[in-house]
Amino acid sequence: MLKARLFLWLIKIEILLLIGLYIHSHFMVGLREREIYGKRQLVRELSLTDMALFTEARYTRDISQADMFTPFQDFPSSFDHFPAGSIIEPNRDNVRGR
Amino acid sequence: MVRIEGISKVYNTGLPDEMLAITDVSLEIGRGEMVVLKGPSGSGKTTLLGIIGCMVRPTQGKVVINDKDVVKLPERFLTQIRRKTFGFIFQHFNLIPGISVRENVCLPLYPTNIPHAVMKDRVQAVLKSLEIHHKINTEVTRLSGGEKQRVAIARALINDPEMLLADEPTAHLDSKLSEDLIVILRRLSAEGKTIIIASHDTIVYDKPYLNRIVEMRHGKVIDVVLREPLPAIQ
Amino acid sequence: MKKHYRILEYALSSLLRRKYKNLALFFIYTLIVCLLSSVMFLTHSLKQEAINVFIDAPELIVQRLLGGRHDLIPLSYVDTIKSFPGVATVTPRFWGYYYDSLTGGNYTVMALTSNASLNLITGRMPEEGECAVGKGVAQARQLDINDALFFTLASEQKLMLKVVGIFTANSSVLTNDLVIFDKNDVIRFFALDKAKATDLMVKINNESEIATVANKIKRTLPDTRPITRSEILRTYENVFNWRGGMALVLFCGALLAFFIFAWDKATGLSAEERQEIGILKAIGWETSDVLTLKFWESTVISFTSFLTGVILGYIHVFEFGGTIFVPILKGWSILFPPFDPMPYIDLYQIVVIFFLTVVPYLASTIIPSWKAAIADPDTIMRT
Amino acid sequence: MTKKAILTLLALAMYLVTVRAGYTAEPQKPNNKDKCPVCGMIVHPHPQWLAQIIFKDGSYAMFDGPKDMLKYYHNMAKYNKEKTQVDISDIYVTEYYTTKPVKAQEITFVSGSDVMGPMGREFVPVSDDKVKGFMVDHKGEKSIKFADIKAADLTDEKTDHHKKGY
Amino acid sequence: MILHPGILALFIGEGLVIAMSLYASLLGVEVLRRWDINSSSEEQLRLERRTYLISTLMMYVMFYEVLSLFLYIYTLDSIHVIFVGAMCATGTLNANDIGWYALYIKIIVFFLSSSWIAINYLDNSAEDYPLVRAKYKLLLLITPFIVFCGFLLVKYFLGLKPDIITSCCGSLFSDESKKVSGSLAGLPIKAMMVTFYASATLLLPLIVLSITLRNSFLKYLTAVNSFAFFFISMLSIISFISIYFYELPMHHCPFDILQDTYGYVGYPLYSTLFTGVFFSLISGIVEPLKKIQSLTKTVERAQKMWLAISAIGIIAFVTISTWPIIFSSFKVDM
Repeated sequence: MLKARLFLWLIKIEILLLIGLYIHSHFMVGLREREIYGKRQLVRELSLTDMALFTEARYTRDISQADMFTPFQDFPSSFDHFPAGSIIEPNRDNVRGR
Repeated sequence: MVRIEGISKVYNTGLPDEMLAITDVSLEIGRGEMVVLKGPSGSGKTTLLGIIGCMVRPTQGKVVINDKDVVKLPERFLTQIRRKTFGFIFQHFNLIPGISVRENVCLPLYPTNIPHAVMKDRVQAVLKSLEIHHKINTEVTRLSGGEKQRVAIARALINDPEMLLADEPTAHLDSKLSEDLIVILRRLSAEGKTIIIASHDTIVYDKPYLNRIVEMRHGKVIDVVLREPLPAIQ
Repeated sequence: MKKHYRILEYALSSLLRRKYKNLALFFIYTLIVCLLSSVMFLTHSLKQEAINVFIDAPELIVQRLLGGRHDLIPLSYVDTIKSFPGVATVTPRFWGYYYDSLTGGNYTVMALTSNASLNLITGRMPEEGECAVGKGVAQARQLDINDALFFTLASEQKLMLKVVGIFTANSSVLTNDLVIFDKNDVIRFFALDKAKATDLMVKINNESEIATVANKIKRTLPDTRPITRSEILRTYENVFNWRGGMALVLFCGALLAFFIFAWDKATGLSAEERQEIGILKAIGWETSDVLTLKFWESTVISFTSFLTGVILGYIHVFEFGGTIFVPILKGWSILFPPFDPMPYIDLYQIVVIFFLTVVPYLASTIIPSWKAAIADPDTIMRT
Repeated sequence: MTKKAILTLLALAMYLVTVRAGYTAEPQKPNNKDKCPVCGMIVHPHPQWLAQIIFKDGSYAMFDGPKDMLKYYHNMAKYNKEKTQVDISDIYVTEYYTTKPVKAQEITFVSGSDVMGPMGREFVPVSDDKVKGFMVDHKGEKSIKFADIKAADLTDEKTDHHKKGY
Repeated sequence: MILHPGILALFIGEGLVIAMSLYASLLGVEVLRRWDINSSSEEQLRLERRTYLISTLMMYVMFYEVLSLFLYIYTLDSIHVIFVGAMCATGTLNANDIGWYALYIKIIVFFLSSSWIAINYLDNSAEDYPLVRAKYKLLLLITPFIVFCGFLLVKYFLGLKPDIITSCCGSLFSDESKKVSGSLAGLPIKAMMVTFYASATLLLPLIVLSITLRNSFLKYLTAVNSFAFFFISMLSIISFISIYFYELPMHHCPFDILQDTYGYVGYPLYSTLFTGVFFSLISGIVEPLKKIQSLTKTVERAQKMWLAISAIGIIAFVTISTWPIIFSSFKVDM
């Protein structure tokens, strides 16, 4: 029953590895807590509201500040700024509701 | 041991290629007998063997094995009977390539809950009795014809069945190996196993120690030659 | 148990017998799981980071809308808002965008709102005539501390600034395209109306009061749009869900193709396999045993691929910064922050990946397995 | 195990000593373990509701909301057998709009509003000048000073709402 | 609609399960119409082989239902952030009434499909397959539930909009809520505790007696009792077990215990309860099958095993729920 034993070992090792990675992730998060603290400080002191992930257009740069009209404004002949714009939904959330 | 009454088997009922394999066959085989089903190919030997071995369900008739009517039994229970009662030796050895002799021989035991240790001992014993114990870890495609045949027999014996069914066992062997095979079967018969061989090879059905020769033609039994069983060899 | 163990053993032999086919299957499967889990890990990590970081975002941002567009807000609103109970401070923000024709990048220009010293900056925060820049800007313009930086919009609107601070690389996700000026510089550079600001930042003491204040602002100043902190957080929650979902839709195509392949592999029962199952059934295997065998075969494939894929996905995202995705996500933005996501993972992610990959695969193998399992045992005798 | 226990005791003893020594009737910051003696809830996740009673010997009791503090105050025999109302130095509650600790006597409590504390309906502490606005914004029913709150009001409140509910 | 990976996974899974159960019942109809155990025709052989497919399909369906129940709640829990006012799965469920029905039906489907597996197991151990017809009729009964459950689930998630303002568990499961859930939470703790422990102490000896004695009445009694125990336990979880886990006297939510913060204790809690109740229920349900001669022995053997599992499940459930009551310093004012 060699193959089955080897296979079960492989599975066990992979599961252990996965658990190891899970622990590693917690460890890393703990280790980088200062970084998060620093970022929170940045957000607080510079009064930031958005991540600098996509700088193609206003509505992708400042997702939470954008309104429903923004996708139309930037470049008339283009519907969108690919790829960022195709992944980011125009922000319905803040406009409606209240 | 096995009683067959008025068995018929039709393949592909209702289809254009409907085929009558055997018609109205009755037969009774007692415990410890050694029987040959003789006849040209297409005469229904294999079908009859399949019916006896619970692999083929007859269209009509009754099959009684160890006092139990098996025709109506669902497949799940047929398999259990088959596993306990029969060992099969096939024309083409039908070993599974890519795995060792040991694994091939053990295969019938895999779906059971027999402990590993018991299984191990049994394989050793069976292979030893067939004198191919030294090849236990060899991959089966590396074996010679005779060795393959022995492994096939070992696999048939691993369940310690009451009955061995062999379908043209000598078809792919030369006469020397065929003789060897017959000797082995003879020995097993002497040990009390019921043996049924389907064959049209003279080497097989000319043997004096056969209890019965059933001759088949066009799906019918045309002749049954009965002989007194010989005393078991010591 | 013994029975399953032994059938597993045989299943492994049987998989090994068709080594190349199954290895190919394993690799494709692993690749798909790896890509899928990378997407999930990356989006979850960014989302989690947004939630952890923007918890300190302003409680309320008040924008003015004019004809549906964002417009400058009069500073006279400050006092109105300040008079509402529960409002601690109201601070005007001055910010905007600057297209740098030299590099083709878009910068975000912000005025300093406080003078606190920061951890994630080398150098210091700027005073009048100085600026602090994000890592991305610094790299694009090849800047170092004390270098001069020139901005121009029109003949009157130009600035020559000294770089006194550069945000550290690990803050890039927030600061990559930022250029921080002093307030007066921003007003001068953008030629802003003295009585107006870009928007107002409102601090509120009690969290339970935010919604009430927002409502009041909306009521008393109908041309404004208040954006609460919880809305910012929810935006990020939604965006990355959408993002994760978007990628999932793309991957669904790939998954489908893969399952069709798997189905094809399983249905196209070769004569050899049929023979093998015939033998097993002839020597005493029952239909359900063969089904168990097939179940183990697919389980072995799917579990090893799933585990390997998830592990590789983790390593890909958190050790190599999602190298595969960068070219896809980058598009034509010049300033794209390097990904160094925090390894936030959630068991839920892994459960979902399991449901998306293993469940459909197992389901797609049921009928083919059954078709194989019902093979007549006597087929081997008849051939 | 025992070693750990001894260490903990030691730390606790030292803590108490320092607390006693450095006693002022200043409002305290809750630590991670401070629990409300009335309901058993850990109080630090709800800083904007925090209420506390500081005793003359420097010990204190933290509550997850003014309602529990009032329950405690009006039934000290049940919750704290060693102390009576006489031993109390100061009572602090957290003002709703400023989220700063304020002495309970200097403030108005509003009941029946739509603002929910961690324990549901609350006596919301609002500074006197903002009571009117609060009553309008949050549909408050009754405003009352600390001294006027009777033990009966605390039980009444619940049945009141039950009557309304069904 | 919210395009969330978890929802997508549920959609795919639900679609597969619906397809599988529909196919299974289609095959089942044919088996019902043509089944003749006494025939040895090829037709009968084909039908017999179909039964393997049907039972395999149902096995997968059952496993899926078990797993997806947890995935469903887990997903609800993880998307609660999107809704204003939601703090856990309850909030997400409240966003749209259908969610609750989908949850109830999912639980029912889980019980039905596992009963089917149990009955199938018994039937397969008798040579004459005495339950074939009953089994496939039951299958035809289960399929609509599965389809309906999938339909509700899809309708529920499609109907969710991110800006729905919902109410959370804090307001639903509070004494002051006007809804049924509120009155559940407002149940007097002491009385509920007495009822809970009384019913547990009644049920456990009953199970033990059922294992040792062959009396049929006892089996029925156990089944009925365990059924009652299920509801009592659910009420107890809302009324007092949950608050001991949260250490919050006003927090009665039955879903928050599934969260990370409480060490996922809800998963073992609910799974032990479900296991315990299911196995004593099913031993009662199969009791009449003892009358069929070919099944008597198997039924008895299976009942013993099932009741033993049930006892273990219920003991584990009671232990888990009692643990914080005894060992935490948290005290509730009764």
